[in-house]
Amino acid sequence: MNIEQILDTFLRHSPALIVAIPLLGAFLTPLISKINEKARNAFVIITILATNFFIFLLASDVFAGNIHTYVFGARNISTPLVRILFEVDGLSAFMIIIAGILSLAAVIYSWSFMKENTGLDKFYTLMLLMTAGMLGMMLTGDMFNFFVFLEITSIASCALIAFWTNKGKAVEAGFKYITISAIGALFVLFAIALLYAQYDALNIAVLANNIQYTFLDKIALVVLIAALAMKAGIVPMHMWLPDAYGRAPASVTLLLVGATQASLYGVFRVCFTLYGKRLGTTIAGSIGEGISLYILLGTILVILAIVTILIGVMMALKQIDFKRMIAYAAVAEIGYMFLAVGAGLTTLGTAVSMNAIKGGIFHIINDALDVGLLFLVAGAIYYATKQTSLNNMGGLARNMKYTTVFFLIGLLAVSGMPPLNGFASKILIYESVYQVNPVLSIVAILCSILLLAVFIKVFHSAFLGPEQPDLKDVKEVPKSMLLAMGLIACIIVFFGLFPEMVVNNIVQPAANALASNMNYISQVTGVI
Amino acid sequence: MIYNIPFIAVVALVLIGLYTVVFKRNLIKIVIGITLIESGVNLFLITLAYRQDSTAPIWHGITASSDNVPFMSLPVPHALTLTSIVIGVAVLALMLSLVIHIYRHYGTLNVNKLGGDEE
Amino acid sequence: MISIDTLLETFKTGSGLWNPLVWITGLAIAFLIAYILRGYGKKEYKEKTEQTKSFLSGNPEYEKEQMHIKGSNVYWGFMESLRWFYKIFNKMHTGLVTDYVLWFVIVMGILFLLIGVI
Amino acid sequence: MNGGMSKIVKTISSITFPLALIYGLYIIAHGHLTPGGGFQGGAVVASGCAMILVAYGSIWTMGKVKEKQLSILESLGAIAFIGLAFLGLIFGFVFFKNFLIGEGLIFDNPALGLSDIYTAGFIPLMNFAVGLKVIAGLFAIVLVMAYATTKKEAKTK
Repeated sequence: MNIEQILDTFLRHSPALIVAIPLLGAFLTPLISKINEKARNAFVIITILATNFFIFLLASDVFAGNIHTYVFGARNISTPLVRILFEVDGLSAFMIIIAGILSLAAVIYSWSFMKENTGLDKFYTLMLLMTAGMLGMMLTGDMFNFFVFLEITSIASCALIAFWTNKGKAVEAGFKYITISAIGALFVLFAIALLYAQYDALNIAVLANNIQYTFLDKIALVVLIAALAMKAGIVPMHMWLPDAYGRAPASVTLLLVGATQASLYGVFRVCFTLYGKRLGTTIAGSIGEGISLYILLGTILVILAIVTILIGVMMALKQIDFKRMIAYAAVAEIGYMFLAVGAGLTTLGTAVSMNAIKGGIFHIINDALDVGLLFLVAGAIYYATKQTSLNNMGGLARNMKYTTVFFLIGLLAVSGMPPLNGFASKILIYESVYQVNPVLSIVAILCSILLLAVFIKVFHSAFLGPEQPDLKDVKEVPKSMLLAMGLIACIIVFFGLFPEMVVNNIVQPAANALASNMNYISQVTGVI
Repeated sequence: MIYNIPFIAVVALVLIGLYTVVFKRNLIKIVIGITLIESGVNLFLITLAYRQDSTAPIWHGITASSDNVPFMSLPVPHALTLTSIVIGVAVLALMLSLVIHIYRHYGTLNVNKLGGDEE
Repeated sequence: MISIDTLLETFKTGSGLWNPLVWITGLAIAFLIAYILRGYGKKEYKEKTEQTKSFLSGNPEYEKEQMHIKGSNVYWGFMESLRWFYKIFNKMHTGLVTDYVLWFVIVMGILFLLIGVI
Repeated sequence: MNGGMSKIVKTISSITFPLALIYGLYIIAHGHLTPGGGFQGGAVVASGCAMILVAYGSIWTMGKVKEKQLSILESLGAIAFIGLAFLGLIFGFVFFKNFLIGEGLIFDNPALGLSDIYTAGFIPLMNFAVGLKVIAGLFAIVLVMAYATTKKEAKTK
């Protein structure tokens, strides 16, 4: 076998391997940690690197225009479809790239950040499990499998949030998170059961092909959107998010950002693919006579998004705890994605819609990187000073030069300042949403300015100013943490400087996959 | 009519569970509420599997040619329910261990006395 | 691999365009001009006299460490003028897990009214 | 409570524990033929272990079984499960492929009904892997929980 054949074999099996390698690594970690700590850390990093290799192999092929399917336990898709099936289109490939980058940075960061803790073999096991769950949610083409991966992600992340069990608040945040996610996931299962009862199928493509938009389908749609939006942190169901983000170790928070976006992916998948064939249905009700479903759904998403952006930013402005503040800003950022995709949904089929969806999807990766970088900086400050409240900080820029630079990059990127990546996606959102409704765009820009104000507050009170007496001997954080932050910062600057290349090569296929769902359906069912 | 009773039970279980989670202030009761919702959803899945006069989906090696082929209920929802139960056990164990930790830190199980993380 | 032309392409947003490299060049030129203008400034001020001391409306100057404006004091006026807003939203953010679930049920109900009934 | 319950309870649970063990292992072994399988059988065995735990007290049990050993057993079970799936990739060219069917190695017949236990390819093996994981996992959870609560009592006294 020459190298091309090997790569081809790898490519064919990569959807399964992307989930299987972290899973295998997760269960090998407790055994390997018997050797010594360094071997375990290196093993975990190698596992994630191998996963990333397969992710990029798969993504590069999917972005070239192919849709990959992988049937477990059989060579080909057979009818009737009873097997578990992974289906990877542009959007899934885009999302797994995000998850891959985030998990790599999180694992590198944990090397020094978690060094002083005990029970780290369990920490890394859970981290790899969470990565596997996230990747599974993004890759799967089966509704029930989606639920299983959703639960794997929530259980692993809950245990990680409460990892610092000596802190009461952390345990409490973990309890809140598991309550919320258990209820959300159970309602998702309920909706899946409703769909299964009618169409005798669990595969997303088969369901999407058969869906009729009956009354039960409406209930399923409501439950799916509400539960997944709660997991994505949409206002007014966002309150678990500052608790969980604020109390978790920083590297876990980075992964939680990915988990939140996996739920966001779920919302988009449900709206655009699962109900994609019925988006043109006109509603035959007494009040909304003649409105098409896509306008109704898009309007709902836009309303949720505007509320999310406004409240997220306003609450962020008031926070004093560093990580809680970033968490509220992350809530607002999720709102931007909802806004763009919702606006794209209301004008489905036009050029404006395509630009809006492109902006929304581009913003997903930008938000993950920007907010993730800020969380890592917050973790670095906690590592160096053991403080979380902004009131106890000041003048940190004197001793933590690299961290300050990374924070500045994250600050400018997340608040949409040129020339970083946040600006590139936000200008796409502003301009396309303006054509849908100018008011939406104005609110979005205003809140973006407020977001800048939020982080200027942090920058001023934590990094600038005179040196505080009890922070005199603060040192720069260890190299592995700087490496993780630098990795993300480099990607941010690269995306900021060459946005057109990123949009053309990565975002455009994902937007196409979202806007035209028929390829996704016909790949499995053979119907065109 | 008799075949609709499970569905009524499903709705009742889910609603009782939601009521428990929303209005009860004891952490253990919240956990119980979540398990109630879970049993409701599991009952729903199991009910979907049942067809009138069907037997359990165990293959006895009887081929379709013989006369009295037993009419089986659907096996797929059973598998789904089983998976859901396994996940439920994990969630339950995790929640209870968190409750133990919370009780250690605060000495109370009352939600009102925890909360207040917001300033 | 990626050719240099694809990297330098201008980002088209459908109704406008955006090129970070041109923008950075412009920014660099602006900095250069500012630097040149700065050179024309006065140089003959006297150090360690009244001229370089900060003036705080006649109040005495504290030590540098106490002069730092803490996190909760930044944007004080903004918070004060929007007190009514924060009053409402502080009431909303109770921090109780039961309320979180209640919000979920409420949103599900509203969505059901919007999607299911209409 | 910490020293366990009365002698009667201890004796009876010692007698019934092997029964629970055998019944659970029976359910695991017949998982591919009858209702049941790795999880159900494992839960039965783990409940038997929990009975011993209740009867003898958590401190005594903690002296006999270490939580670390259980967690190693648990990861071994999980590794066996995923390893079998990977073997499917290597020998059957698809992940989770039932590669033992028709190979003449072990469990090589397709399902023949209730009569024959020597069937169903690698599904019995997977049942054993899951069973091992569930026994170790559930017992570890119950053990740690019981132990955690005893420490609390000792501290308050």
